[in-house]
Amino acid sequence: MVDMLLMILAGVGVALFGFVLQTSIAGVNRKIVGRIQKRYGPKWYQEFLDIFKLLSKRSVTHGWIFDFGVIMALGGIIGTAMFMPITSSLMAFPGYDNFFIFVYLIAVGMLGMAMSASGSGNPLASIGVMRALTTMLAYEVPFMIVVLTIIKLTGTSSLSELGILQQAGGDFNWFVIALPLGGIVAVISLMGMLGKKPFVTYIAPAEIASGPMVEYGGKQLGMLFIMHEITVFIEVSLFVHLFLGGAENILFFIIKYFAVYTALNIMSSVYGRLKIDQVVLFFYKWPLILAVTQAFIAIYLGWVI
Amino acid sequence: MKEMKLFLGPQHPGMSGNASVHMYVDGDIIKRSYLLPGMLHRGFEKGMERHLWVNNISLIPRVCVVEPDTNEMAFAMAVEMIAKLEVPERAHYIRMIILEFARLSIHLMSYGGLGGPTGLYTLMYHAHTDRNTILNIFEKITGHRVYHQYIVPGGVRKDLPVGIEKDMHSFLDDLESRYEEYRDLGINNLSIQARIRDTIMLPKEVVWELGVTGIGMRSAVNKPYDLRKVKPYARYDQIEFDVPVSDYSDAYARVDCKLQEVLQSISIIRQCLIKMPKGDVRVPISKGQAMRWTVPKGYAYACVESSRGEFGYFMVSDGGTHPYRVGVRGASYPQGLLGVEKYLPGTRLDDASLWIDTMGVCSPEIDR
Amino acid sequence: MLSTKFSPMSKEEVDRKWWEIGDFFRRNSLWMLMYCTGCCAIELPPAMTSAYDMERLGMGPMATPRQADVLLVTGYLSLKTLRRLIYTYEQMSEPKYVVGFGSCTINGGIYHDSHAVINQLNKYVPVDVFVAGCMPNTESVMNGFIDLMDLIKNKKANGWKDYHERNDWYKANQKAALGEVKIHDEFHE
Amino acid sequence: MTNSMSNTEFVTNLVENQYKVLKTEVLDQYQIAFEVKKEDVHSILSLLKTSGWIQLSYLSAVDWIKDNEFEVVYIVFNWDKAVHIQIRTRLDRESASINSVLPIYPGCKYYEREAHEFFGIKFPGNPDYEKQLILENWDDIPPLRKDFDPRQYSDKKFSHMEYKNDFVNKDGKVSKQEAREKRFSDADKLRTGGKK
Amino acid sequence: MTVELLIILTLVLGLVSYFMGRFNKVYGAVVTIIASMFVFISVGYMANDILDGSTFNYNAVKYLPVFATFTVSYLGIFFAILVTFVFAMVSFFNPFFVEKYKYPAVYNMLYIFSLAGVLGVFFTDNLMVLFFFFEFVVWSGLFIIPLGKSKKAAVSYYAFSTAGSFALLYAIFIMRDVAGTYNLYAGLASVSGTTQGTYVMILLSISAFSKLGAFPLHTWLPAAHGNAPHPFSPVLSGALVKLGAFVAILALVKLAPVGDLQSVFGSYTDATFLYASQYAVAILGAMTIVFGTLMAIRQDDAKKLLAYSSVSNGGYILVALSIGGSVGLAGGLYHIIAHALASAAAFLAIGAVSRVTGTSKMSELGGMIHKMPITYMVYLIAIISMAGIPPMGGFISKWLIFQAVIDNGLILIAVAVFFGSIGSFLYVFRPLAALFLGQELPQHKDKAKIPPFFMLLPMIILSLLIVYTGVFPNYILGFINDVMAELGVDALVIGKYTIQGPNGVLHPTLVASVFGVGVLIAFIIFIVLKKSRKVGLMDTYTAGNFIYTEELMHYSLDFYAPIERLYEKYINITEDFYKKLENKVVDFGRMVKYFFFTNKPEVTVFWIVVIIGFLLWGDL
Repeated sequence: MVDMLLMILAGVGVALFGFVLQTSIAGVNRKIVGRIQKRYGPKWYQEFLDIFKLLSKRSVTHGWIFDFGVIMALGGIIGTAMFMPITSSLMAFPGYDNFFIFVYLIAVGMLGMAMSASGSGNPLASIGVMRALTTMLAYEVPFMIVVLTIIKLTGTSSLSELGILQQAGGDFNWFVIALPLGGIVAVISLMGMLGKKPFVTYIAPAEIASGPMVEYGGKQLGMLFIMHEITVFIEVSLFVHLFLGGAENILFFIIKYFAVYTALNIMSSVYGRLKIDQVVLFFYKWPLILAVTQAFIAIYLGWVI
Repeated sequence: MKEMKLFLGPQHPGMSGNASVHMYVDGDIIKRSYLLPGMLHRGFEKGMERHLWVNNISLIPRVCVVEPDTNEMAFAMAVEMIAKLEVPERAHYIRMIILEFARLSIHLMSYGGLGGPTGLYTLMYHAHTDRNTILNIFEKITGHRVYHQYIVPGGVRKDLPVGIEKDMHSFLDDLESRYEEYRDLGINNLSIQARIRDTIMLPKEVVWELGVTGIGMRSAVNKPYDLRKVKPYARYDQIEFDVPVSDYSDAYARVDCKLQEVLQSISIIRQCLIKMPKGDVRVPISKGQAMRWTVPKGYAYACVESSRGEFGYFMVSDGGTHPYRVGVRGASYPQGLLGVEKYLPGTRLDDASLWIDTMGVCSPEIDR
Repeated sequence: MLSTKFSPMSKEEVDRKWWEIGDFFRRNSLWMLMYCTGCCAIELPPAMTSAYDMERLGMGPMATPRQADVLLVTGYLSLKTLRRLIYTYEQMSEPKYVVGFGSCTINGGIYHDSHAVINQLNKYVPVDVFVAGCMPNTESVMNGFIDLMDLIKNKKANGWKDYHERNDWYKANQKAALGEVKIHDEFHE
Repeated sequence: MTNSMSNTEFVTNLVENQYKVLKTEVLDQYQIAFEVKKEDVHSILSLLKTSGWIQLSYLSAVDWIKDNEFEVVYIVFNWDKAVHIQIRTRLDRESASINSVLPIYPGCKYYEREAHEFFGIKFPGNPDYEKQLILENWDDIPPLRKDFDPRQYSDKKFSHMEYKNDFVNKDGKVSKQEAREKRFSDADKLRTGGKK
Repeated sequence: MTVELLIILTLVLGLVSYFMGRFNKVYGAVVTIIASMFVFISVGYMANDILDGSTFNYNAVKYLPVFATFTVSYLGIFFAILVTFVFAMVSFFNPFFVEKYKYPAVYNMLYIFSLAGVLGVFFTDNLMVLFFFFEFVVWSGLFIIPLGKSKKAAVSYYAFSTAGSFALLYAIFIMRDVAGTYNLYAGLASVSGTTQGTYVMILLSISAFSKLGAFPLHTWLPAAHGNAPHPFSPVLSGALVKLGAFVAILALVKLAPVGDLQSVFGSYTDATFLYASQYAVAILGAMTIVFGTLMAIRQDDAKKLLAYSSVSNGGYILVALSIGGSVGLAGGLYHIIAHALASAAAFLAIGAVSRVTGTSKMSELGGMIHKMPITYMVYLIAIISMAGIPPMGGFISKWLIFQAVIDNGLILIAVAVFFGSIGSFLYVFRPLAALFLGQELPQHKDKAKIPPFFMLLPMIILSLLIVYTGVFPNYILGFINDVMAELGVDALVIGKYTIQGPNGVLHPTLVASVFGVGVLIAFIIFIVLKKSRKVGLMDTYTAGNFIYTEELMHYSLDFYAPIERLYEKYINITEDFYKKLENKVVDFGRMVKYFFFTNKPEVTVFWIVVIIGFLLWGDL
């Protein structure tokens, strides 16, 4: 029982670590993107200021589902983050860091947010949710096919074990290199997952006035910001563990994490936003073909670099 | 219920300016839509009747905030037409420089504005950086960043400051050198092309039906229908420049024409700087103190090629100290009101703000 | 911070302390509402972009009133806009601040005798900071924001409280100028 | 531009040969104005449209209150011949009404709506010219008529700024009220150009 | 009590309910509750006894003809307990809906008759008896469905069911031919692995497909489910469709798969291959998933949407059963449970809404949550399970199915499976957003209220069970292991709380409790912060404009318009095919009528005599 409590405390610690890490890195990234846009950019801790400011405001609510959805969203995401291994040996619940738990438990958070947004009674929010779900339909399938390849090749779906397997193969024996087509697909899918342009159709301020977020203010928005930061932490960490060889120690983890997130941010800062059906068509064209090709040559032909 | 109602503006990030598009949407297709204008109505036409001729000089740039100089020019031309004034040669060239800088400024702004609806904020930041340089040049010439009150009936307010040519040249060279970069970042970007290619069409028939002018028309009819060419004012007949045209009237063609006009404007300014003679820059419009200026009886309609098309002032004078009636033809009036009602329906919701943006709908000149 | 050793702090004091902490966050992260009510909005892009880079102060544009902290009334307000402005202001979550731009919001400016434009903004909504000028330079715009931050720091940016306390007065003024604030017509079913 | 004079001549011939024109005014080589009777407006506009003046640039009105008349102005433009043509006609002020030119120029829809809103001229044939467009809940006579005084309206509806400190006159000899009245009378003087 | 007695008693209760219903509609409906509860409890006792190793002979036959033999197998118990439970839960809804039918007494009787038929199918070991009860269920359904909205739906249901029944009949004849007996197990064992076995498998598959609504025999299902009376839709979807799964297990597990690909391709690669028949069924299952998902996304009627989701979930069951193995089969069986519970709960929730509003069209509803919060929660839990999200039962089964798919490296099947899994998220969310959330529409504001207790009770029980299956699946998995042992498949490795898949370990209890901890933390954050101000639903962001009509602010029609547009041209292929087929049949009928049934009776008589003479030629 005490063991269990300690593990859960450790899990909360992981979630908190993820939040702090991602929020700081997001602040730094805002500065980097600012430099691309020929300006200074905000302070590196601006994201913290924003979140705490939002939490300090007096907000409005549109009924109990509006609040309940937010709680469910944040709760689901915190719960998901608690399973996340930080390095290949440091995690709260060893042995249970199954890939599918992340993919599906994250969906609880999404569902909570979608519910809450629709519960606000604003059609723009519902449109935003519709677009978010449609985008999810687009990027998830190619990504899952790539992960299927990895799991089929290694015989495990535990993130930490996958990390250890990659590290055991020597330097840079990462799946992003071993499965180059799959690596490309994973990067593109990750951009979709993180809601980076050109795939961020669901926030689209100019079309639907920031979509699902349209009715949020104050603490609900603050909690959704926290949720967003932890979601990004989960998704980027998934990529690091699955494709970049996990992490031997916490420093490597932070470096890899920072590199992935910054690279994606820089890429996305020179793209515009596609339309939602263009996103779906895009993902079901090249990434899916590449992912299936990769899976075939890796599983049936055994060609792995 | 078959439809839901969505709004684009006035308080909406996708709407440039304070106007509202009411859209009835089924799924994501707009079924009916109306523009609700009037949020920027200030009673300009009434106000001008109540101001002296000289006071109107400070009033008219405020008609359209994004492009004050064309207002000044059209007003000045209308007064000059009624009063039959001959403007000094140098003033014509200075006016052209100012107008072309204004055109550069607004083309940069609206090209950067393409970044808003499509989410390419980097483009917006870059374009606004360059526009800010233009505003600084304006500040050096006129003392104001936005409302210059520089082109006045009878010429321009004062001569160009000494050494401003250097600033202008360095800015123009800089802009020209980064022109290709702008194209690569904006309309050559595949993610932007996916949004503006083969969509948001403005075919020829629609152009004639609505009475759209400017780039919208030129990109559809493939003829150089530019007032600077068709009925040259100032000294545009002595300057060599091309009018970019196209016959495939999608949003891409319009943005492309806009970008090509940037190059033309750069060339016009350079030619003006070379050809500009020395001399006076202003003649008084009538005798006596400025407060007692009068303009003879008459009607005039003066129009200028603004960035969005024909921008005209209809002016009636009864020979007094005030204009008797001034009417403003906003360049985006046709596509803004009738176009939104008739041709925005059928568009996707995603494209609505891009539609407004690439058609060049500017609400202050609709409302006045 | 909370020294409860000898004299426990009263509830008011604790609230005040929390409020001060909140103020620190609020003034360093002012989100403004993208509502271009008039022509002074044209000087906002330079303030936002590279020339002055508002984001250094933690300010940024926001899409909807629920998310925003600062309402920028950029210039003259026609009656039509005022209706929507009041509606938008009431939708914002508290604490909220208003910055009035240009002489038009102070006394009507160049449109003081127009039939469509109101003369004095702070009769209808409480204004915390005015930025004078027609149009105000970008420098003065930025200065106005810094002033607002100082006001928040000194707890003087209390317009939103005033709107609660003197709500009847504001409502009466609105009614006098506008008739009804929320109109029904063919555009608004 | 050798043939541009012939453009205006062409227009003059075109219109004057077929219709009785009250007054022709050649403003410059690119602009010409015809004053015609109300009945001829539509046929002249149809003629011009078939002759290439396909763009309606502007439509508005002028309030000649002394003659108790409105003057409606149509400005059409031909991009190939580059002549702006003003067609002006006078209407009785009390029952100002002229048929819409919607069948000829579809683009006139909102111009007519606006002219009705600001002058009160009726445009039968335009389906919804009577709806309010720019103004909202307007409760006075149409504002662009000459007998409408916007200052009066503004003073009635919108309170003006009350200055706590009187910056005009600090010693208190002249009250605020007097100072304001003096300013107004000065302004009135200016408005009439100094002539009493 | 023996199975025989149970069936007879059920049939008698059906007649009782009919006469009771003639006397008083509500009392007749109450009899259905008593009857189905009685059957469920009896089956439960039976299951308990069997698990304890009782020696009581349930199979004895006293009153029925001799050939009607029964065998209580684990598989039969598994299905029977699930299906009777769904029947029992749904029966609570019957009294509240009797007003809406033209013939309430008939409805009640047929409801119980179909229950009896289902029992017969699951417990008999005689092929002809199986066929008889199979038809019994079909005919009961045939007469119930037109009591709802559409008569055409019943015709289409009958057409496809008849196709399935005839396929079953031919399979029975082949087995009888080979084995020489009508015994189910002997028949299946005798043909397994032979050429006749292939035919039997195909025919049984057709039967299973038609009952399960799998591609390409799926078109009847949405029409029937969507148009059936509100309380019968959950039975159709949660219980009767599972007959198809039962037949599918007979065809896919009891019969050895055919077409050895490993020996053909195995030498070229290290990868392992399944049998060709497994691939074929899995691909059809995958197509079912994709078709069901795409069609469900398009629907406007919430019940039709759920019906298509049943199609899609039937695809999952087929994929799992065709892959087989301990993980696949366990996943399939668990998915049968999870889907039965979830779809019954979801249908009941929609039914509860339709009862007060009179419609189940999403474009006409909105904001029901404000008056029916418990119904909303029931639906929410059901769809979380349907979308396969922890901590609900659907996650366990989908996890197992994913493990099986990945372990066998079925890439294209995986595309469909993942697509269906995310797609289910899309379509189940739609009723949630359009029907329960969004603006509260004025026309339903007064009518909507919390349903009566006896309607809430089954919904709440179902919801709790859905949560239970998601948090503590191991007891049920233990039972499934027994079933699989009977079917001759290796058991799934389960610990006290954990499930061991080929690629990893799942600890559902841990997942659920960690999720709970997360929600608790979020709740604490929420509660310590400043209280929010409550505003109305119409006080929303409208870009500063004013709007007063709720309907104009409610996004419900064409919800997924952008994605629908991508495939709407291609989606109706099967419908078009059947429409063409129907036209051909009608044409043929006209031709027959033209030739044979003319105005002159003597011609008709002549042809009848000729045909009878032709048929009797050999025998005379």
